[in-house]
Amino acid sequence: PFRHIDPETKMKDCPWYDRGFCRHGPYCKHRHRRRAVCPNYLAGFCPQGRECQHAHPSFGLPSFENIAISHAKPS
Amino acid sequence: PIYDQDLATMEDRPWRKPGADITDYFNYGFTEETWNLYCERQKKLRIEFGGNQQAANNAL
Amino acid sequence: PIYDQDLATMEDRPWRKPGADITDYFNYGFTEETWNLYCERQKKLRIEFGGNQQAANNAL
Ligand SMILES: [Zn+2]
Ligand SMILES: [Zn+2]
Repeated sequence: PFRHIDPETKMKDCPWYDRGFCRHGPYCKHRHRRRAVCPNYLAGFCPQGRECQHAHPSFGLPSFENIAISHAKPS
Repeated sequence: PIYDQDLATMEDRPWRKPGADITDYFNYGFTEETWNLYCERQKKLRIEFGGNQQAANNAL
Repeated sequence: PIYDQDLATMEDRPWRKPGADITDYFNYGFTEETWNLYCERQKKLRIEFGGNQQAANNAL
């Protein structure tokens, strides 16, 4: 079956929201994807790394460079 | 103090308004308060264990 | 809790592999060494706080 491609799915995830907070809220041009944070990573360390099913938010401020990198990473 | 620069520079707090959805602004179940605590912890631990003030500042 | 996991006993330490990004595994700028130091301190604090991890975290 064909899946309807919502234009929203073409949008990039918001790097600020992925970090935890985005000042633009519902008016942001990027997609705000709600995720559950990994409790281990929040404590400081998770042995699962990228394989973890929960989010490991990066705290570095988004720059043009790491927006491009995070966009290239499979999520 | 407010530890997140972005939050600190905001004059109004639109997520506090009636009808606003806080999850439009904060991910991972954060609230204004827990987000601030989290940012504070990021800063403290990076300074203490990184031992490198400049690197810690750059990360914030 | 994760503080009790001894990294030295882990057979596979994928963050050491070439091309691995340590920040995928360690938050707050930790490295294997600083994380071990931090865990030691957490364990001591937890004893002081009668096993209350939250209180131990808040003390930092
Ligand atoms: Zn956004
Ligand atoms: Zn995890």
